[in-house]
Amino acid sequence: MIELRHVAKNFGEKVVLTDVNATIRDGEIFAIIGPSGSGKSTLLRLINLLDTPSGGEILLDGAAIHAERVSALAFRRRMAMVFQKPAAFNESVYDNIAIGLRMRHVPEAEIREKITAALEVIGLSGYEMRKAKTLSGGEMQRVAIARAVVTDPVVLLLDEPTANLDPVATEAIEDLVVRINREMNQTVVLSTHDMLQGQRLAHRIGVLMDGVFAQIGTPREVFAMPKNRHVARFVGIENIIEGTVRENRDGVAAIAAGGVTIAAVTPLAPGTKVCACIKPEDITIHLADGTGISARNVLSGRVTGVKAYGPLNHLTIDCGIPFTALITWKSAEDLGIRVGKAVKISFKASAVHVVEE
Amino acid sequence: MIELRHVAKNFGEKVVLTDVNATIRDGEIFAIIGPSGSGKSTLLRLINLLDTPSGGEILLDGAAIHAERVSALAFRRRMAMVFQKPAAFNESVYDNIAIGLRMRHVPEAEIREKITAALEVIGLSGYEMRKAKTLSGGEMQRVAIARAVVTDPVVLLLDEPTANLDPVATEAIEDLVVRINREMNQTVVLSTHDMLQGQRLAHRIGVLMDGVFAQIGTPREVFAMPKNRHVARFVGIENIIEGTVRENRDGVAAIAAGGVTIAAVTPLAPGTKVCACIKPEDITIHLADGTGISARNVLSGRVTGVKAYGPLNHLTIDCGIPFTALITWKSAEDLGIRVGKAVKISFKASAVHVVEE
Amino acid sequence: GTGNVTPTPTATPTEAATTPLPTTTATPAETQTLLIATTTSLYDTGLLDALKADFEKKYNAKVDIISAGTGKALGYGENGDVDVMMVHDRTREDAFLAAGYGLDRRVFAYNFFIVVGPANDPAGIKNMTPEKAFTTIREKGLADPATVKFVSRGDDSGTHSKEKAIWKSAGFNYSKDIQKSGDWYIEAGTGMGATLVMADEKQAYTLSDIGTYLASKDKISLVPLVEEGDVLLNVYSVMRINPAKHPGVNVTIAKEWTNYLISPETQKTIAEFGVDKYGEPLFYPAAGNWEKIGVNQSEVEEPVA
Amino acid sequence: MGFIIDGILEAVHLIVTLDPDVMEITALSLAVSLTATVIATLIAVPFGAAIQFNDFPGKKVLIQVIQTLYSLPTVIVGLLLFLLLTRHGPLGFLGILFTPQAMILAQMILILPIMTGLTITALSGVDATIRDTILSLGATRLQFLRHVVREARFAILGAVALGFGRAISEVGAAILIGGNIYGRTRVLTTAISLNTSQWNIGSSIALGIILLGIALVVNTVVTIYQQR
Amino acid sequence: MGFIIDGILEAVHLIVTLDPDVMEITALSLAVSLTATVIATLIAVPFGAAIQFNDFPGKKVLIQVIQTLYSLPTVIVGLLLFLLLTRHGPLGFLGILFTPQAMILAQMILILPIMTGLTITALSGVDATIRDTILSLGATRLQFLRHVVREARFAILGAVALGFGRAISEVGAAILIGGNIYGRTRVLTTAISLNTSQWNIGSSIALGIILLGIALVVNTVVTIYQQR
Ligand SMILES: Nc1ncnc2c1ncn2[C@@H]1O[C@H](COP(=O)(O)OP(=O)(O)OP(=O)(O)O)[C@@H](O)[C@H]1O
Ligand SMILES: Nc1ncnc2c1ncn2[C@@H]1O[C@H](COP(=O)(O)OP(=O)(O)OP(=O)(O)O)[C@@H](O)[C@H]1O
Ligand SMILES: [Mg+2]
Ligand SMILES: [Mg+2]
Repeated sequence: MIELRHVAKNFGEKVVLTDVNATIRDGEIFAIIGPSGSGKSTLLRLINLLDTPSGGEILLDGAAIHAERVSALAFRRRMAMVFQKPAAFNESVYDNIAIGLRMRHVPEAEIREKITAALEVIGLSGYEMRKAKTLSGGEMQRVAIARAVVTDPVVLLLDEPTANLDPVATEAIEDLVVRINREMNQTVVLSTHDMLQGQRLAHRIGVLMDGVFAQIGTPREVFAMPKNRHVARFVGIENIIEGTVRENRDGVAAIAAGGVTIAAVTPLAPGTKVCACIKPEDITIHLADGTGISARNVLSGRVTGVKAYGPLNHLTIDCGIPFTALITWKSAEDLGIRVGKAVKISFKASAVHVVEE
Repeated sequence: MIELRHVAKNFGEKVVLTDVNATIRDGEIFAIIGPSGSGKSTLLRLINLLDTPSGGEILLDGAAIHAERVSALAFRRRMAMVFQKPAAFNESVYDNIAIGLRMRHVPEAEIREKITAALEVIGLSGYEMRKAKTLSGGEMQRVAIARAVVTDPVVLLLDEPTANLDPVATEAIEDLVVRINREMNQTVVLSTHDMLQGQRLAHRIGVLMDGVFAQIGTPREVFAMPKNRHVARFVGIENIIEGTVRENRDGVAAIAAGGVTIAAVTPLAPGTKVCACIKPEDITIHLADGTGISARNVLSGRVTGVKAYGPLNHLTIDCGIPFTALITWKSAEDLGIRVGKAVKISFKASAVHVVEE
Repeated sequence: GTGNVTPTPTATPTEAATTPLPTTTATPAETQTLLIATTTSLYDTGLLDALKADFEKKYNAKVDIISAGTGKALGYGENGDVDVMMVHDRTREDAFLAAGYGLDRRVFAYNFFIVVGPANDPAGIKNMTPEKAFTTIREKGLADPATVKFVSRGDDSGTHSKEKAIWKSAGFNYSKDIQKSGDWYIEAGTGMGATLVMADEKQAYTLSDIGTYLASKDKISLVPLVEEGDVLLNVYSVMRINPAKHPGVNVTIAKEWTNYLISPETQKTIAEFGVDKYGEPLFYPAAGNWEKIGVNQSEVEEPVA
Repeated sequence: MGFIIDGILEAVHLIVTLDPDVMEITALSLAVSLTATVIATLIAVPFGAAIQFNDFPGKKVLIQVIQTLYSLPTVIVGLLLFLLLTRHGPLGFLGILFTPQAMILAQMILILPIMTGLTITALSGVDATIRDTILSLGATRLQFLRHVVREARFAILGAVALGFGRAISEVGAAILIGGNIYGRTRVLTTAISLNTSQWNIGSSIALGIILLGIALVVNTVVTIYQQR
Repeated sequence: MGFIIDGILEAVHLIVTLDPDVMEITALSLAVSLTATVIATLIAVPFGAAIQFNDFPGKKVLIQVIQTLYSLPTVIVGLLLFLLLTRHGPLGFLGILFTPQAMILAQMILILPIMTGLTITALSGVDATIRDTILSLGATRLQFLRHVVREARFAILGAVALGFGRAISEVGAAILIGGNIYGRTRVLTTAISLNTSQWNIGSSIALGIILLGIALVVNTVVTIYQQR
């Protein structure tokens, strides 16, 4: 168990972390997400004892790892870290992966076995004798992961482990992480800027912003129920509408926002200034003459933009206030969506996540 | 215009590029995608004259840049490159961005102006005096982009420019790339492993595989009509079904594949061995008792897996052969999808993209 | 070479560390080592190497020779780091003895310094007395420093002491009239060989001991111009280090070396040394010449007890 | 140990009284060795860069030879140069034997291999991606050199410090080529050597302290410059 | 120039005839300087690493002082060590004056600052991420040192080559501390110095060539070892 207690860190004038608190449970995959420069790498480095907090403490199984007169080595040997910019030793791939094991005096036969297996998993079998310095970005990232994983750490720290990988290689690494987490019960702390990766892998996600965890929760909680508009914005909720609760009947509130009124499930009392967050994929598009829509909220608007978004189409619709919606290409085709088209949008009151401003 | 003619590159024994051919048009955004280690960085480095091809030639506006007795400098000064692992000079951020301009003897006042503007765009205003070596991964990547962009190159080469960036920062960089491409008519060649980025940004995409461009085309072409099963697999088409054309009536073929028969639009004659590619988002899910489905292909099956996939749900369905489908969370909820549920899947004959084996 | 005892650091580290400077307490059967500090000009003639082999055989000893400038050699002696000193600077030897560092000085050989210069002898000093020659060089040098120059050892060596003595004897105040008196007087501050080379390069005059001059004669174009004169006498003596000041110095063998040098056979060897190579002897034996040298007979002929 | 204290006292005395002889030889030492170091730097850095950044047959052998020349004894440098500069030598017409100019030449030759070798080492420590970045930004040859040297500045300045140290502390060539002529080519090391041969240990140590003092000043100036 | 040809011919002759005197002083040179270099390396590398990888007040000053000691004249080293080792000096009881052991000590002291300083420079060239990676992989102090030195091996071996070069080519300390005693403490440089003072230029150059020859051999062996 890793406990972060009021962890603070500044580099001279530059304050990076102010008050980071979290408990990362044994066997958990914990993802840290947050904007570039928010301190994800810094936090991982602090856990790995590569830097010292300016304040607070970090406990590994109850022991404060940065306490004086404590050997960093014993703690470090229980962890392994993959750096955001993995460094290659000026040696062969084999020797690069072997380093941690050799430090632990693992017999060479066992090392060979482990490395062969690891190279297999990361898809680089046959690369043993290549000079690591000449590897491609993605290849080196995978070697770094292998280098960390072969030491069988209790805690695995991964700093943007798949930043340089294509989807196929990413999947292989994610499978590896999930497998070692399941089979060996390793705790994994990873930072990522890939929201989908956080969603796919993590048991819990911490959103690092402005020096603190703005929110910690399951992927579902973080992505569907962000704690504030910053988190909402960051996790990709594009419809964030400022307004005021006008009335509230049995937990269903009417929120007035820039000319439109939105029905939402929330206990907040009338008069409260709020933000209504609606995920684009929760918005249904109907042709303007469509009838019999069951959703509480139905607004009329006009399509102002259509963009490809992987398997989906990303629409912007002006309904007095702008909305964005995601629909499948097929639906878009069926509905004959194009810029200028008049449409109705609908979403359920329960799809509106309301946060106090 | 950049012409790649039979470009080959090997490092000693290791053959990376064998026969790369492409014409990148002026003012085009050309994305190179391909598996890790396929040679994307190598190709960009060749264009930037940082390495010499083992064979073939590269022409910039008709002139062979690697020809002997040709000054690399003149060509290089018309390009700028952002490296996959951006290197920071041991200087301030300001000086890092200024280097290319100073090499061109741009007056210091103009440099200051440009840098201020560039820092604004990449969201790092006020970072001028920071030591570049202490920047976070994403910050450095943005500084590297600024460093390249301020020199107003005719050709901008970007090697995985947003690999270390969160979605918000990525959007800012993408906007920047699109803008300079539109406004200054800069040619942009970028490598990316982010399929969505390729789709969002590129006018055309080249899929680099096994030393050649396996396919070059618009995003639509590449993602909807991959040239072969490898490309199909790489661009994320998960349903790739091997089979044989049984009959073909007016361009609609019946393909026999592992017990099921799939109707597909293709001119291929009976007896041809083919792969049928169906994008997961083109598959519609119906409850087993649904009726009146208009699609040509309707198969019965059972849900074997449900995974979160950003705004969508990713289903695996066993219909004798396995299929994967993407549906919105809402639909999944509406349909009460869960593992074990019996469903029908349907897809149009036109949604099946058939490639010869 | 001797070649019989050649300790290398790897071969005999312990021996060297434990018995670095064999002492008088050593058993007679054991090979003793005598450490001599000598002035460079004496060493460079090769005389000592010639004597050493014979002595080593006769006395079952090993002789180690350190050659250094007179000042440095005396320094080693003062510190008691050697057993025997062999120098040629009577004034400083006297001071050394007076201070109690040395004992039993014996003169074993002598020869003469010479004034050498360019063959065309621009100052015209050939066959003058040393004092006259020096005075002339100074005069002409002051008048025309481009053609007449004098290179001085300038290093407080025995030779330099002798040069100063000649200036003094010619009536000059060395530090006032000579040093820094003009471009004609060049204070080299180096060894004899280098000084001769410099004088040759600059076509200048200089004072040299005969041995070094003969050794470098074929490499330079300078010729001897003044060879006669009492003041040019160059007396080589040997003394041992006072064990009272420095307990531990090798007394027995130091005495044996001294006595060996003044023994008639060795004196004969000295008289003949260099004849085969240079056609003339490099040294005159001190034996029988004590009057000429101007010392007591005992200092030349009486063996050390 | 008395000598050391004597030496320190004498050094202090020589310095505070601005002893003219000592001032003169100190100034000459500084002038000769600084000049030699500057010239050697101007040659060694481009030369080292040319070796490091070009591939040519015999490159490894050349580096090997340069490293071997680290062992070049100063006396040998002095001798060879003497043979060139002597009246009858090929460069005798220059007439610079026993002048400070010749000493500069000697020290420069002496430290060239070291400075070239250390430049190669320094530049080889610059990351390949930094080199590529400089090229990619459109550097001319000279700009490339400037920026790559700038990145390796700590190590290059180390090389310069070492070259200077070797130049100002060497004595073999200085004495052979300069002649240790009082008032003309006597520098600190030759004076130390002379004093030592005269067994003026105190003076030797005093001059040694002064030598280290000016080395400290030079190093400090260089370091301050480097950190600007 | 005749001297140079003479020197080369004499060197060849001395080598092919295996002249016992020359063999002996060559062997001693090699033994003394190699030993001094090995000991200095064993001290300088950990010491340099300790300075480079620890932050403490006065660190910059210490590095400055080490760089200043690059200028330490060999004669001064010789003198100071003489004062220690002379019969009545603090270490006189060791009785190692005028022995190869003392020469080893002198050369080691002489090259320690250079090797420490260059080690610091070499290690400062190792990327911070490599250092972090080594630590992160669970290195003990010693393992950290080993790996970081391994990464900087090119520069560290350059430092060793330089230390060896300085040791084997120095003469001031060797002559003061060793005494240039024939058959006992005569090494190549003191022999060269003696020959030069006797103006046996051919022999000096011959010995210089032999010295460079063994330096080449040593460097080649080290390089081959490095590339394994
Ligand atoms: N100097 C070199 N020597 C040997 N092999 C090399 C060298 N440089 C690159 N390679 C190999 O060439 C292949 C292509 O490398 P490149 O960096 O171009 O790949 P990439 O497509 O950019 O991959 P990634 O997506 O992982 O960055 C890789 O397998 C790499 O290991
Ligand atoms: N040594 C340092 N000195 C000064 N500032 C630093 C230092 N190290 C990091 N920073 C700053 O601290 C902040 C956090 O850096 P960190 O690398 O932890 O960010 P991150 O969340 O990992 O960002 P990214 O997603 O871009 O990798 C950044 O603004 C960075 O510039
Ligand atoms: Mg980071
Ligand atoms: Mg790449």
